[in-house]
Amino acid sequence: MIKNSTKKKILIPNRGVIALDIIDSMKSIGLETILLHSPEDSNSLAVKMACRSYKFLSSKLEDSYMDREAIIEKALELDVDYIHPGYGFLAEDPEFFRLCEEKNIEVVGPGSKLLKLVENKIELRQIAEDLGIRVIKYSGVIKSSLDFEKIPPTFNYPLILKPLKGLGGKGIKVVEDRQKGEERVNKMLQREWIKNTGIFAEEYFPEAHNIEIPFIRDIDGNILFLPEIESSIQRRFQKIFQESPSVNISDTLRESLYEDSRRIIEEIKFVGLGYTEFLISNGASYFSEINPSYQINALIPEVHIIANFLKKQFAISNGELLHDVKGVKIVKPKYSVLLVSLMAENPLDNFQPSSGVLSEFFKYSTIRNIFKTSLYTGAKVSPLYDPYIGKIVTFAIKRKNSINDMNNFLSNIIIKGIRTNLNFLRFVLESNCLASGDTTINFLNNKCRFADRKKSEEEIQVAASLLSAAFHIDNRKKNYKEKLEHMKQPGFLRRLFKKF
Amino acid sequence: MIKNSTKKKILIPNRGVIALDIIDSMKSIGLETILLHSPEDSNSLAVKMACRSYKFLSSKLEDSYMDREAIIEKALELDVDYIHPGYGFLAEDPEFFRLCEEKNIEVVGPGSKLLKLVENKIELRQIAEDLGIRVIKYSGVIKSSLDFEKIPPTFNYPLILKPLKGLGGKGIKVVEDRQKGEERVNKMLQREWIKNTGIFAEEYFPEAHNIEIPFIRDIDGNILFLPEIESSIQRRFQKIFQESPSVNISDTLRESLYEDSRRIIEEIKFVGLGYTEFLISNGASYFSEINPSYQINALIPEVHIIANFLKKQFAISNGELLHDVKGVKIVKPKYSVLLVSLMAENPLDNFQPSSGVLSEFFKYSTIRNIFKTSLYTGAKVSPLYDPYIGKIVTFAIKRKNSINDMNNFLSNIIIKGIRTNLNFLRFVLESNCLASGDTTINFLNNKCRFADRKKSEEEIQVAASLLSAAFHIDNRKKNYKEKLEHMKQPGFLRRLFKKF
Amino acid sequence: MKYKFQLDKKNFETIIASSTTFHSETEIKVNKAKASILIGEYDDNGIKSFFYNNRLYQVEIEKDSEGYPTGIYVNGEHYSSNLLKIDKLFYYKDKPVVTKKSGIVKSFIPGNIVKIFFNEGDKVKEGDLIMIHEAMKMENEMRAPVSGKLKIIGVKEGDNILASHLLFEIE
Amino acid sequence: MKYKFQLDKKNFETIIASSTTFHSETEIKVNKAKASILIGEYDDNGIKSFFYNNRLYQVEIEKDSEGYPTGIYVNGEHYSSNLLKIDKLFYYKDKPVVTKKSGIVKSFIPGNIVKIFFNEGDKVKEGDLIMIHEAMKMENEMRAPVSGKLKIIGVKEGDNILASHLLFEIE
Repeated sequence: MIKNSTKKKILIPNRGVIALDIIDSMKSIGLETILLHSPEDSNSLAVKMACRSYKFLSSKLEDSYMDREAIIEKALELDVDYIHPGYGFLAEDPEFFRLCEEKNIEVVGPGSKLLKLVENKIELRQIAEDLGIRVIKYSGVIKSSLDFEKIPPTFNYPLILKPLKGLGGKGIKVVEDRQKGEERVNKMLQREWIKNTGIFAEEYFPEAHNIEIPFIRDIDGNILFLPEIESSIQRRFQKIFQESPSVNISDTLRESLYEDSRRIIEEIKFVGLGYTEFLISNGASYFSEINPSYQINALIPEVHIIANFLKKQFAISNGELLHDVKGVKIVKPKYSVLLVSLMAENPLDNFQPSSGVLSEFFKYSTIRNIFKTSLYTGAKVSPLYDPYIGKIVTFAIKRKNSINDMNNFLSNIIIKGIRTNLNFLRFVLESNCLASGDTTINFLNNKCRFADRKKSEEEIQVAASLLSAAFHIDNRKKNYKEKLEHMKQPGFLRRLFKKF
Repeated sequence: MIKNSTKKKILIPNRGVIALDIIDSMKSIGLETILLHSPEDSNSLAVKMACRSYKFLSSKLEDSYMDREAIIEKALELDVDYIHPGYGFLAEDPEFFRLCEEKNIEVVGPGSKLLKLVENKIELRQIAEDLGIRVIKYSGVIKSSLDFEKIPPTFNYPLILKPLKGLGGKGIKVVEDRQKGEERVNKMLQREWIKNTGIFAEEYFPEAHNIEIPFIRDIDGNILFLPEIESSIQRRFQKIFQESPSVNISDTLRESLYEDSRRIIEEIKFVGLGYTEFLISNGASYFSEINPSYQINALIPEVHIIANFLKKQFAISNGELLHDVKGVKIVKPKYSVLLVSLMAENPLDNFQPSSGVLSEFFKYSTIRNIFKTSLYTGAKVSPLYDPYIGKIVTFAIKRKNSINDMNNFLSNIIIKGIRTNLNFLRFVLESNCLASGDTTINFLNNKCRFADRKKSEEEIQVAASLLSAAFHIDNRKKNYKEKLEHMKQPGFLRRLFKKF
Repeated sequence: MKYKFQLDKKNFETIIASSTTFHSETEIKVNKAKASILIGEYDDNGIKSFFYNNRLYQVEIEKDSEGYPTGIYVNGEHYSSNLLKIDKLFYYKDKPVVTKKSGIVKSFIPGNIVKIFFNEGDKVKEGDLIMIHEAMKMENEMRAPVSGKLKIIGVKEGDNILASHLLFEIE
Repeated sequence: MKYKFQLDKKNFETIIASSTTFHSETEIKVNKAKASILIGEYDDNGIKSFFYNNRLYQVEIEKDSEGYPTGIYVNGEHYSSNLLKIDKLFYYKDKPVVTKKSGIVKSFIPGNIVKIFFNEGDKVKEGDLIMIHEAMKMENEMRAPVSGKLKIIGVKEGDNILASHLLFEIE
């Protein structure tokens, strides 16, 4: 069943789950999906699913998924109609968007100007402040330890140091006092990618909640607001567990978050799919930033309204209007939606990333949950890339049931060949402070430490039996091998080992 | 994360997807799931997922999943609280239920008496007729060619011959005229399992639609009706493609179907989950039978109300009442829900069943579809069992989009090692008479014949290139092997073949 | 090298440089048309997928006892083939794609014989229902492919048989 | 046979009939307690799962260079072990589970060195941030496990390194 010819073409210079999502969504609306992938990703599921795929010459990030020129060159050569940058990599890169606009290539996103504005977290907060919106107390740009000393003593420690133009949690550090701060600033400023643009500091609220408001705004200025997402539970500033709605904000606070969001995105004339992000501390909200691209957690609002956000994002960025939204529409949540991030890392060894080939992979999908992953039996988890390997969503009317369903779903997953955070996630799901909704930014540091988990006598005894049983069999094999090699009966040997 | 001890236990003497569904659902409500499986199914996904599992001694059906005594014996030995017979096998067997009731084992289902009544398709129709409900014209029991001759000439051919107590499509035959009918009856009566209970004949409507009404009735007599399912598209009387709601019945007809269903199930005091089945011909409805157990297509109503029907069935059969249903509640469909059956059979070779080991298995799940399957890379599809290996549901507001999503979803599935009906399903989804809703019982015979599909020049040319390329490489390998064996350089040989 | 063969009744001639392994993108000529081919995945069992003009195709090759291709599955679609000629290096005599109807019927899959309607020696007409072979819970009606005399019945009722077991032979 | 070993710091003694292969359900004694064990799945790489009292457990065995078990993953949970004794047939000297802190630090995974904050010869305190090793897009801060003098720095900034490459050594 081959189809192609006069289809419109979309180029996808990305990998992993987001690449799969884009391929699947764009195929289903009749586009020809053309993947650009690194040699390292040659056997990825994305390559299997894409209509066509072209290989970068190198797997180095800067020569593949981050290579603006190479990507645009290929786009022109293949005469594609669109580029979807996906998530991460160049998805929020103003320069990439500028170059595309220069070459009249439609790239899905809010455009270079807006990305440039949003990228500078200090400017953005100034805009918010000018609108009278409370923001987290932040410093000016820090490009030297001198700049750091200029931070007024009114700032309360701990402080959090962020690269001015960082993506995700990369490079972010928390410092306890001024002296540690200076040390850290010096260290950070020795890094090329940080030095040029600089750092800024803001007050750190370990007991705060992290809240995101997903929204879509069309060219006429109509806004669709989706239920807020609480993404407080983070490790190394990576979101591990997210839920929507949050159980930690009142209706009045919720309304003010929507109102603040509306004013900011209208002020900067944001068109497309995005997220406003706030910190909530002692019932007060502080605006922190805007995520201007399709995020991992887009699956949450997708479930709330059972719609495909990549298709919506694509339509909006092509100048279409939101369906039956005039002015501002705020979606009320029907379900408690949970999202966990499956990571290839070993919780038992300080969450060190784990790479390798999947020797086994089983799961069982049922109603009321979705498991998006690039894993398959035989797939290679590469050390070159982010250990993020999948996301799982469950939803139910009651939060309690949603948590229970998620735990049950994870219990049905078997992954071998790499270490994952599966059991860690189950541990989090079973913790009391999650059940009670006491989810704050320091959750994993103070409230729920995996290391603390004690194994039961029974568990250890089972492990002991299994270990000796396995070792016992290996020994029998070894002994037979030796014996038989003496006896020089390879035939017998072969017959024997069929059993094992 | 081991949990057990004082949990209630449920025994599951079944296999495949239904076993997985039961294990998953019952685990999630805190039961300990104990699987009984045949030696043939030792590496099945069900064994991996069940809390505990015990193996039958033999894989012969009558000595395993159909062995009433062995199952009940095990249930007593393990002191289980419940048995869930699942689907097929003993799920509708009055004798099995009677034995369980005798031993005071709670078995999930409507009870032996009711099953006995429903099992006899002639009695059931008499009850319906007494209620003034139109039924398909049917004969009395046929246990000899003499009985067959008694069929009055008022019966219009073609006739359909059914074993009085058959399950699914097994043994059902259509005959064009009286003479063919006699031949066939003689043949059928030579079969042990048919001879004892006999056959009956009914008029056959090739242009009719097959409609099922799923319902749940609790002990207080409250009834929850779900949107009707059209399951007309069948091959060998196996349902291949099903949709809900049907596009072929008017609202007035729909209401009368609900009304007829209500009267029948109230008359026979059905308690539990079931389906009433009707034929629709020229706008008139004819009651045919009741399916008294959880069916493959339960996934459709589950999607309509986003609820787990195994949990509901379990609750009802434990005497709980339907939530917020007083009297009769009829659910209105929000979505066009489609369901296809994935079969291990080769459409290109008269749909002969295909067994073997899955060498590759990829799929990609996204929002708005669910793929339930017992397949995994390395799984064995056994020749001993039904070729049904999975079911896929998609749903969308518009039927058109739902069909498109299904086709797109199937296009992302790769299965190797066995033949499947994937491309056949895609062919059906792309056919015009499906798009126009012209779905009748003879759909696959008259309207949409797979064999007719013509391959494009391009497709054949691609195949030609790939074939010669593959053959070319094999030859090179072969030649090298020969050459090198002469050269006696196994080392070199090994180095060389790393490449392949 | 030059390959001549039939595929779905059409004649093809493909030209591949004899050193080609397709481990890097290479050109192939099909009836004069040019295309690029690259191996996608492969393992000990052989090629699993090819890139053809940058499109990935899942392939499974069917071979006869001598290892010559008799067909190919491309993305699950089957094409029957008949190799005619491989330039100078090899040469095979033509193999017809369809052999003439034989009276020999074998089981295509393991299963059991639930019913036999004739005895050895009986005369049968083409299309007669000879026996019912149940596999994977489906009743497969084994009918006479030709008219003639039932020379051999290779099974009895209740037999559990493996694949390609002789069911009956008509002469 | 009798196996004596430590598991998660606890001592265990298991008894297994020496002929046992666990291909059929067999009894095992663990610290006097009895249990039934049966192999679930296995392949060339060894055992993949066991039934223990009819419960299926996914197992992955960790071994040292000599092939002696140093740990086991059961359903993804890790248990470190230390084999002490195997009745008369074999005998191994004790191996301590935790070796004393060494000053040698190696990479645990392939990646690249994005920053080094010290030079060879520098004095460093335990916990000092010596270098940043980026792998899987995560910055891993390699700190001094002990105080002392930086004897060797095995990498330079920008190096792409494989797993267990020497990063630095403190003496």
